[in-house]
Amino acid sequence: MTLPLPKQLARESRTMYEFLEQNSLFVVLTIVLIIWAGLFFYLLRIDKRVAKLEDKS
Amino acid sequence: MALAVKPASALFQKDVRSELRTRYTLNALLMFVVISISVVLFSVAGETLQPEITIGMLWIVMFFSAMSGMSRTFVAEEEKGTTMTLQLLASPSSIYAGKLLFNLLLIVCLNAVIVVLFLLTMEKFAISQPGLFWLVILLGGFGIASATTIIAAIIAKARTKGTLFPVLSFPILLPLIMAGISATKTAVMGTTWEAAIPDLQLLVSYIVVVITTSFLLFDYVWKD
Amino acid sequence: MTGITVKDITQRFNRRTVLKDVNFTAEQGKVFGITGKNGSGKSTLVKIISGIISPTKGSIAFTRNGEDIPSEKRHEHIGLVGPYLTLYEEFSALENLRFFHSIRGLKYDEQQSNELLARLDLPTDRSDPIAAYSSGMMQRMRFAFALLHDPAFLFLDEPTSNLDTDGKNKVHGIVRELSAERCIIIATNDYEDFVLCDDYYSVDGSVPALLEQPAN
Amino acid sequence: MIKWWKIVLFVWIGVFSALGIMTPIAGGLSDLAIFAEVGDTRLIPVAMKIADHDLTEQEDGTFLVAGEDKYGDDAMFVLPEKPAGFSEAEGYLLDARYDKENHRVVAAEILGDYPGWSFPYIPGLGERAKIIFFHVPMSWMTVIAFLVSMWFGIKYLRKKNLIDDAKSAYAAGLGLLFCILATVTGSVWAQFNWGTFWNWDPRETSIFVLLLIYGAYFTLRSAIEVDEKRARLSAVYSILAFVTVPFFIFIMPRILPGLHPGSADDVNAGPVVSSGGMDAGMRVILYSMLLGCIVLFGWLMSIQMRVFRITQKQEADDIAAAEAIS
Repeated sequence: MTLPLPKQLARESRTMYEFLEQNSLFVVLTIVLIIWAGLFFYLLRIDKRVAKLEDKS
Repeated sequence: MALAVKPASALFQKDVRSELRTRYTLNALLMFVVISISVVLFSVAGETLQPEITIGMLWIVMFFSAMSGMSRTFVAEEEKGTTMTLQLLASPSSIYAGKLLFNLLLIVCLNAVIVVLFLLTMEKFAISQPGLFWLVILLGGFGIASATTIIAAIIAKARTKGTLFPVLSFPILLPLIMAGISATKTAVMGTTWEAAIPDLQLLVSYIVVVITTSFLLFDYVWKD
Repeated sequence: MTGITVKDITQRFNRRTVLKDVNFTAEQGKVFGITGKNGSGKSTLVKIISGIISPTKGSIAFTRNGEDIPSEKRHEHIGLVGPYLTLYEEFSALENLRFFHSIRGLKYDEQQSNELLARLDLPTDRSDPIAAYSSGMMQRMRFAFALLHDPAFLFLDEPTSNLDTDGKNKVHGIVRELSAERCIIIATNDYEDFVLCDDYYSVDGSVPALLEQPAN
Repeated sequence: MIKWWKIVLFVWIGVFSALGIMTPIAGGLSDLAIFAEVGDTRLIPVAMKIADHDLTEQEDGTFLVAGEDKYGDDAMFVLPEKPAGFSEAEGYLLDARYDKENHRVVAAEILGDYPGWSFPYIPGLGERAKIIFFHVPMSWMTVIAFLVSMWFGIKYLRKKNLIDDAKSAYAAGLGLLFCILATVTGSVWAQFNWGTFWNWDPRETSIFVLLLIYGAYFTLRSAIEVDEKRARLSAVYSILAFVTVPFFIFIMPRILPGLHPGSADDVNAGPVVSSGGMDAGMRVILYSMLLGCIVLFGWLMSIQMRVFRITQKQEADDIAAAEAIS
């Protein structure tokens, strides 16, 4: 069995990091994405509660 | 809101006498302090610490001893089943005042023991402004007691009493602890005590604000 | 006039309604009874009246000699006997009484306390903690706790539950003696207590075993 | 049926997010001069307006043109190439640095046409300054949700109506969500701007304390089984937390030195939103986003409350049915 090459992983994340470092606008976009994910997660929770209500009635 | 001095002092005397008779809290607390200080000493293992770190350790020990000591305030009454008896006997504000008095006394003694043990065991721990240092320890203790008294009343009504106490207390106490640590640093390393004035103001206003709010809110916590 | 007016008391507990719109008046000179099956809310009602629980809705007015007593002063005028009241077991009887006296802001008089203990058939010469007392003695200690400050309003919740016939008679004697000048409320399911009452309120509509009256 | 205001809300947040993200950032001569003064040769975006359409070709193949920056300061600009449609163009957005010796703005690249609407260039932030439209409303919402939660807590203590407690709890739940989002977005941004995810800057400490308080609030709620008791004690706790938190949110960050704008050592003085501290356009977008977030908060609250009311009605029916049987 071979483990994933740490070097490769490191390089990959490194380029991603560098990309974000050089293109600041994408940092802002990442942040907007995080906020959307948070709101989506909250929506899912409400959805679950409504589904529970539907099951009952 | 009627606060009578007499009921409060009666409750305070009762608590002191009860504590001296049973010694549940006192013995356990003393051991707690000894144990936590020895853990600090073991981890230091004879090295000389920087004063900042020693101050941090001091406040950690003070915080956690207070956590284990104050939590019993109302839980003890709840366990004995005497809560309703007290509810019948006096107004909520005098109960709060009595318990607050007892906690103030307890924490002042506790902090004095902790600080003396620290001074004895940490040889290189020199204080440049002893007067300010003791004032900060006293105010810090008062602050901890004032905030934790009402939280102790809250947790007495909840299920997981002991573990809940530090969880609820820490966020409320954090402004106090930060100001306290900063003032202690001034007392230990500073050259003038004037540098600690903003911190002292913060400590005093914190105590005033928290005690006033507690008096206003205690009714709702105390009565079912 | 000395008395209590209970108005529209409603108590909800975990969204269940325990008491709904309770209304009654209890006056000095008459013994008022609160009845109902076990778990129907008798004790809750007594606790609400004595101020231990604040009700979800409604109000209670206390009047002494025609004057209203504000809620923060009521604890000075209320005496309560109930199974849920515990005394400080690490203290002796007299120490307990002294604490109750001083927390109410009253002057402690050892002579008076001793007389009260003697009247309730409790030992006056014991200085050991009351933890060692039997349940009957403890019940009598509760009476000492309730009667100590000579309250105008006396609430008795299951007052005879732990007592033998002698004790019961004693309690009944005390109730009769005190009822002339005080407002007494008894919450009970016991027929012998119930016959003392001049008027009653039933929490759930039931009345203690009227059919099982003793032979006499 | 979808109510009109929900569509307005969606469009509102969408439009202002887009405006916030897509508006270019452009500096002027004064921004260039700051870097030139210390010998920093980095390129920054500069908006340039052509003064007269006279183009001079130089020896190295670049073109010299007279113009003014967005603030109206005149300068000579060096363009790397002759752009197509130069004679009609109003101006350009350049990636440029300042040539101190020749007093010229030297562009490395033409990024686009002259932007009619742009944000000012903030040294050290660049495009990252746009975080303000998303991160700051989140942290404000954290505090607003906390206030709302406490408000309904007080209302419960006065009226003893469990609906108020539910409102208080849901407001706190949303507050926790906003708090987590503010913390995460802030720390991601801090990694790229300040080099670490977490610095214990006073404002970071204060949001962390809010997180702890929200955590403690829900721990307390989960530890009490009786509804009325839970409502009462959690209301008391949130009031208690509220009177101590201002020590953090409003006093600590301003008396201690920190990295955030508005800290004690910030020479620009004043918190982020103080007048004069921020570009008018940015302020409009920030406030609009904040307003959008408040409405969104109210909407999510109302959805939760509708679900709660139905649940409560069902439970009441269940209890009534059980009592009817027995």
